Amino acid sequence: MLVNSFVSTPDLIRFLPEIILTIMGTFLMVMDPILQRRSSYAFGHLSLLALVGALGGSVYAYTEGGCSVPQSCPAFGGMLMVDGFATFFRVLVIVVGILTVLSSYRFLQREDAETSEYHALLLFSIAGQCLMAASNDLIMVFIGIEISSIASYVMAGYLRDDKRANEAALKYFLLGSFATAFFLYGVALIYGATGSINLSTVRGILMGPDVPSSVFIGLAAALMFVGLAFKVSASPFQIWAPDVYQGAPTPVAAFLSAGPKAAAFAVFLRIFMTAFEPMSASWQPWLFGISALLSMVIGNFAALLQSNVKRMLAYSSIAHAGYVMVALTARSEIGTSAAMFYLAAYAFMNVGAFAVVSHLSGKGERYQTVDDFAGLAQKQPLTAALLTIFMLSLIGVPLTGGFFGKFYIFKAALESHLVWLTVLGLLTSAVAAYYYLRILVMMYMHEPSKASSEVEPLSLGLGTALMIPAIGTLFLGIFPNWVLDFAVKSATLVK
Amino acid sequence: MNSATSVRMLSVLVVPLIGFLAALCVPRRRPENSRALALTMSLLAFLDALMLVAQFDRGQGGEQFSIDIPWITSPDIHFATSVNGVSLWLIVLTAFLTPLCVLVSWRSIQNRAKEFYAFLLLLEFGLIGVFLAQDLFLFYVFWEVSLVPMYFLIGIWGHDRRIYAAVKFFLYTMAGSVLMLTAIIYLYNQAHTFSYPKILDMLSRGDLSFTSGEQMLLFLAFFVAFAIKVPLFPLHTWLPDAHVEAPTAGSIMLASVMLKMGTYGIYHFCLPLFPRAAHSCAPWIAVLAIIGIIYGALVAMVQPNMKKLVAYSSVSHLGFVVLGIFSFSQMGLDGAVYQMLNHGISTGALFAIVGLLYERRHSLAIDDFGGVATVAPWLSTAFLITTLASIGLPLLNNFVGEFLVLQGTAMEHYQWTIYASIGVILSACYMLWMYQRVFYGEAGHEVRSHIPDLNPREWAAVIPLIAMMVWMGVYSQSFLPPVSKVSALVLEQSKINVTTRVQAAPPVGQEEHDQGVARGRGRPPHLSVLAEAANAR
Amino acid sequence: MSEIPISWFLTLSAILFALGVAGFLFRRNIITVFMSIELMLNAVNLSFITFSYKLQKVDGHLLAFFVMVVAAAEAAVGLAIILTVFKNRATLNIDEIDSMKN
Amino acid sequence: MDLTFVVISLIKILVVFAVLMTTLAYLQWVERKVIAHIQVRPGPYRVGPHGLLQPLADVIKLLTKEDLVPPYVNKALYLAAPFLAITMALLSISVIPFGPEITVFGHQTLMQLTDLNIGVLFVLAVSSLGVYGIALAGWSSNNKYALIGGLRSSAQMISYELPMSLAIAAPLLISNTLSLHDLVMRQEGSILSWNLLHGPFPQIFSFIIFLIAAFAETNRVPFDLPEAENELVAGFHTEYSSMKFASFFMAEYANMITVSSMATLLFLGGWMAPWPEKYGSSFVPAVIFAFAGVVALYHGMHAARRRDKKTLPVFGIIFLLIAVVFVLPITQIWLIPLFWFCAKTGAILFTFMWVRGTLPRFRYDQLMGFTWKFLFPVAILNLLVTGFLVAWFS
Amino acid sequence: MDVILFLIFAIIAVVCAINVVVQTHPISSAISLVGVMGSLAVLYLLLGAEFIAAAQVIVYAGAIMVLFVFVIMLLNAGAETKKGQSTMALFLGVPLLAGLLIVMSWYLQGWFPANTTVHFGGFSLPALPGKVAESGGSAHQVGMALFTTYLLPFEVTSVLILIAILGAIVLARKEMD
Repeated sequence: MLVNSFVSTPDLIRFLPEIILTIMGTFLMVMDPILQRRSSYAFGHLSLLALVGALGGSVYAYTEGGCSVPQSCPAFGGMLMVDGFATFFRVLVIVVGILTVLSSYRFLQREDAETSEYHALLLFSIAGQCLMAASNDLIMVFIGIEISSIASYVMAGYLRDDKRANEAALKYFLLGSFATAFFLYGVALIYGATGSINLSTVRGILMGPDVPSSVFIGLAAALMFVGLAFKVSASPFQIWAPDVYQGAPTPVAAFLSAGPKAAAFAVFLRIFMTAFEPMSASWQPWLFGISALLSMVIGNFAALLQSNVKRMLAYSSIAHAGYVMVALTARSEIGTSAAMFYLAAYAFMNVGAFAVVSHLSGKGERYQTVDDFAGLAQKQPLTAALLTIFMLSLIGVPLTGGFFGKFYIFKAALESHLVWLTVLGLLTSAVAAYYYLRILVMMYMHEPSKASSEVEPLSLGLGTALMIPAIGTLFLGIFPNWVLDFAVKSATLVK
Repeated sequence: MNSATSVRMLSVLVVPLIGFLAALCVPRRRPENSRALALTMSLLAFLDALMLVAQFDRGQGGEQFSIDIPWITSPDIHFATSVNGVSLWLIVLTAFLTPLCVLVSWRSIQNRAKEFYAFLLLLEFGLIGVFLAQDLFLFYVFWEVSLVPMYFLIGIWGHDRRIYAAVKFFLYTMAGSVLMLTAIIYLYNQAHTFSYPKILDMLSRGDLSFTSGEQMLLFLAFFVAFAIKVPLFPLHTWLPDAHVEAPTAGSIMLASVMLKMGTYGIYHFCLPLFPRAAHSCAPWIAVLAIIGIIYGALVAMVQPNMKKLVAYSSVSHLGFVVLGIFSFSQMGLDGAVYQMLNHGISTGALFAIVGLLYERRHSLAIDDFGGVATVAPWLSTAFLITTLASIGLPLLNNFVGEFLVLQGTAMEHYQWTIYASIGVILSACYMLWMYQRVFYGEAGHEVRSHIPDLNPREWAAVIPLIAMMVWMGVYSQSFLPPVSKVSALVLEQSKINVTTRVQAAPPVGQEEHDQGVARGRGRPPHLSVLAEAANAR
Repeated sequence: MSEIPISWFLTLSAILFALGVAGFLFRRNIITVFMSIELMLNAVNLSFITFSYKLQKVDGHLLAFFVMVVAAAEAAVGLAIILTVFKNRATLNIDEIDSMKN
Repeated sequence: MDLTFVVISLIKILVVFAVLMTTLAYLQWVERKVIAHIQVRPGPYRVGPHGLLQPLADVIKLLTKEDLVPPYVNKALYLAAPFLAITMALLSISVIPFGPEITVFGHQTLMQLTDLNIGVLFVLAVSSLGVYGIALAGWSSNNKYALIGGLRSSAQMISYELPMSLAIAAPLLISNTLSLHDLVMRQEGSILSWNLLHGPFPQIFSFIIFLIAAFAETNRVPFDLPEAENELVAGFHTEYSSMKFASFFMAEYANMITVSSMATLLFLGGWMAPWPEKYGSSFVPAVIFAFAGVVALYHGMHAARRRDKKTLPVFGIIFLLIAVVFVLPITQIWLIPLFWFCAKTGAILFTFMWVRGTLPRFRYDQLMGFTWKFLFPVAILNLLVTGFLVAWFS
Repeated sequence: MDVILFLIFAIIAVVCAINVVVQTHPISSAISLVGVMGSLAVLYLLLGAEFIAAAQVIVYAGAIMVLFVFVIMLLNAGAETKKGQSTMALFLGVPLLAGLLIVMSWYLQGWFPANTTVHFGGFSLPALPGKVAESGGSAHQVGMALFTTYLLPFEVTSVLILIAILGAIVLARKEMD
């Protein structure tokens, strides 16, 4: 073998989850003709296996890679930073992936679209997101974003004969690429200003004696902000989200609203809390604060008007991006850990909610309106109860992860004296209660609709895909300690 | 208190929770099992509550049975609970009413009984939690937890406009509580603890202080949340809807206990935490309370719907409570607390009996009744006693509370009392008028054929309530001493700024007022006298 | 006079980027919109190369190289998406692709 | 900037251009002749001796024909397409070295218009731009045959570019340079040091892949689907006539020359002789031309060849004169490398014609399947093995 | 000389870029974009980036844009019919963009004063071991960086391309089985 001083065994260990996912993704592609004949579920089983393996891999990378001590875990010459922060987000996106696979079994069977490519793309996309979580270099960030995005574009349009799916893929693709261009221009300016694209180095330069013009850095940061805000669907760059989430196949929409978003926020935190932190005091609160406010207001108020549940969840997802933005506005380690915690809670509740929509919507995803939920509680009390948990969590009722996350975010915001943002944010979240309640109203207080009468019994996969987030949501709400401690501990980013 | 008793105290909280979880597991096909389970568990909880009373040291008003278990470390959140003289009675009230609610709903709830009783028990859990919590975060958690089952109780088992009412109820409360949450977080960021006793301690030692602007905003944030729940005059619009549309059990719990969460919050949190702001807002709040009293009574008078009438009477009665609290006098505070309990019992009974009527006639419109007394004399009697209690007839419970409130207020602001008294008179008008229209006169065909008298199960539900009305009206001393200890403490805690208020107070009342404060510290000698006087009447 | 200020290159890059943005915003044909994105990426690459010159480091070239590779990958997927859209709707006008507004 | 440099460059450009244009014209003649002889017929024979002036006649014919512009075409692109095609085809010649560095009138200069140190990439870049000419021609004609021809052609060219690039990459790994001049210099020695046979892994497979891909890139039989007359009415240039048609024609031949030269440079040691000079390689051209001259004279004298009585002796004398030039030391230095270069390129060009004369055409799906399912994997495998062995032995 | 070269190709680039935006027919836009790319390649050469210049032509002009042209031909899409229907956007957007551009250029002039200049051949890096000094952007320099410092991105990019291939196949395959 070639011995290269730029790759060492620890490097490879720290890169383990991505390696596992990529290998399995490729394997799935190659095995397509063989497995197709045996069992239609084989792809799903294999990708579950890979995801569980990657989960183990990330934990292993954290514990055995010598990464539990902060600031001692760079890999590939500082390209990656496999610290607790990275591990947190890696685990998060992988769990989202597991849930997506579980909720895809029935969906793919129903739509008669079981192929290895779906799973391969999912695995690749998650690998990209893991990479984003661990990147400490803008080029890796960029490539991670692209891996995740390109796979997601295709997944959004996976049902090729579905008009809405095409449209979703197209819009996602066009606006995603547009955003990437902005991000890249920001990277270029950072490179020009500091001569480096390594976040730690950039930070060092910004703190050092030869500080470049702050307008320049601010401009670069603003451009990167635009790019990333697109990816997390924060206002005013949220326009794509409703169409994409509505049009994409529901399990994919669930995935898109949780995985890439979490990873993009990881990047957000890394860039703005590591690299720009020394210079961001003057502009960051404005940049993020206004975006947070707009996201919360637009997301929540627009969601009020929706009759399509997926579209409503899309707007709500914009609003939730706004809440996380509030945490970012706080510019503190508490804020960072709050954002991390919130994203974990959000991933659970949102994926769970989408999974129920997928369950209800039936072949061809016919039933997607709020009215279709009518009487679900009478036909399937368990499904309804689980959706209730997710909805309550999305509203932010105590004893759910959503509440504690929100609480923690606004606590961080108040600590940074963002009183107006907190008050407005919490008021919009009270507004949000209305549209989430509509679904509960429909489920519990109306007679069964055609959709809920026709709904098939919960399959094992989907049932698991609902139980895990439900338990996770409650767990995060009642015993947030463990996750929170980890988040707080790893929120000390590379400094 | 030793820790064993403290932990046992928790059983009053845990039993309903276990009941809730157990109810979820009962098969849907056998609603009778759910009912039996709910009854058993709620009775168990009531027994626990009684044990609590037995073990409560009444000579000591402060917090007892304290439990403090760390829950979340990083924002320092504890599972901290304890009981004081006021929350004790509110817990007992809750535990007392829940089995009655089960009884009242026995027949009327046939549809999805399993969920109904589960939610009822969850509601009990949340309500008891609210009164137990000593950690602000925990308090908020229970505050919101109690919201959800009530939302479902109204929304699923309510009347025609139930969905509108349920959503309105939820959103109103939610809007208020987010403000409270902001204030709680702000408080934490200043004090670095959620523990209510610790915060009070820091405030008294001066380790923690707020600028007057801060204090005012925080006070308002808390107060608005509580005022919505009470509900105080302009924020009351959700209440008639919710009460009218809720099923009987929901109405009972809502009127009797949930509204008390608001007044309890004001009493227990707003005053001690932000005395200065409370004092400076007091006149405005009193005005709102008085408007509420009179407005509620006037609107009640013209209601064609029994439940709506009772609902508006609640607005009116709760006005007294708020007025009492903001009188800042020992008697006023005592009366307010006592009035909370009274209102819980008597309005609960009103709703229960109205519910029984509805069960029979399937209508709430006063016009659909008439002459009920001839066909159902016992029912009528029970309703009469309740009506009289609600009006504030001496020897029945409301009289004591109203008297104390008016007396306490009069010691501070004579005018307030005058206006408030109008409410008392009006309440007699609308209640008696309603009674007359419903129970007297010619019994129509519908009434004759559809309204039987009380059956044993209903007796079991009504008798305890009436017994309580009489007991509380005749011998308030069994309840008041711990309350007045706590009130004295609250007065003490909100005293710091009394001196500032004194300067603004009219010179005439100053001496009396000072005396009142002085007495408030110890066991007020005049109080038993008053109470006895009340009993004697 | 045989030396060019570095800012000229950067300004050119900014102009091209802005034109790309303008194309993205004002054009209605999906393919043209996509081409505007490519124009933006080209502008970015010019910046990378210029900064590389200014810093006398080769990193910028690498960045530009990766951008190109990514652009190629994006083009493959993007055009495939455009094909599926066209197959289902027979239009390339972005305004006519709005089945989901409600 | 050095004035002499400019002058020399201009001269070189002129020379190369003139020679190239002539070659293009005569390549056509050669092809017709070769095909004809394969098919056992004489080929062009009327215009000039042995039809030698046929290209001239063709040029005159094309120039004087009416230049049709059909009414429905997209005019700008229709006009630009042939121009693009020919430009791109000629552009890549500029970096092809025909020989080593020589000294002319005291000025050192390369036998090459310019030596880029990314010469190989330049050729690839320019040839990849050649697609536009064909694609645009097909599209702008507004004719379904042309469109399909253009589409097929673009698809084919894009597809075959991949195995071609991979096949190019393998010898580059061995030579470790991208400059075409250096590339040849590293193959100095004998036939055994050519990339075809040299190195840890002789590039025979690369060479074959390259040749196959080259056939496709230049749209030659058996890959001439885009202009299949019996299917597509000549494909992308259906609507073109006169000089515009000629431009496409010339572009095709120029591309043939380019790929042949590339094959020579990459695999066959460029202008290097197959064996070292000390074993007399520098006399090979003289011997060949002398032999040819003698044969021509002999036949010219022969009575049976009455028709060639006037031409063959002339050719014999010319050949002999060339043989003399090849032994003159002054000219030998730069003519010998040129000879070897032309000989190798010519051999490959002959292969092109030979194949055209013998092989049938592919079906379109076979053609695409062939590259993606066979050529491309083989090329990758070849590159991997080469890379591995190069790394192993270095 | 350099300045003239720069100006020529910069103007070509800008004119072509404007053409990309204003042409109604996608194929005209595509050809104009090829023009931009070509002139940028020349500018890269001016900046000493030989390898990137070649890659620009091969990858962008030779592969990506051919793909575009190919798709335009395949769909045989006509010119845009409704053009700039949102006049509001035009009236607001164009001045806004122009304004931003002017501000940005003004800042750029400020940040990079006229004494930081470019001249042909001015980009040189220390010679690599065993090599004569060459332009900094030669294939050699880029290659060395690519396989040492940038090894990880390089390898990961291969995954990206794999995804792109897979994605294109998923979307463009004849039928789902």
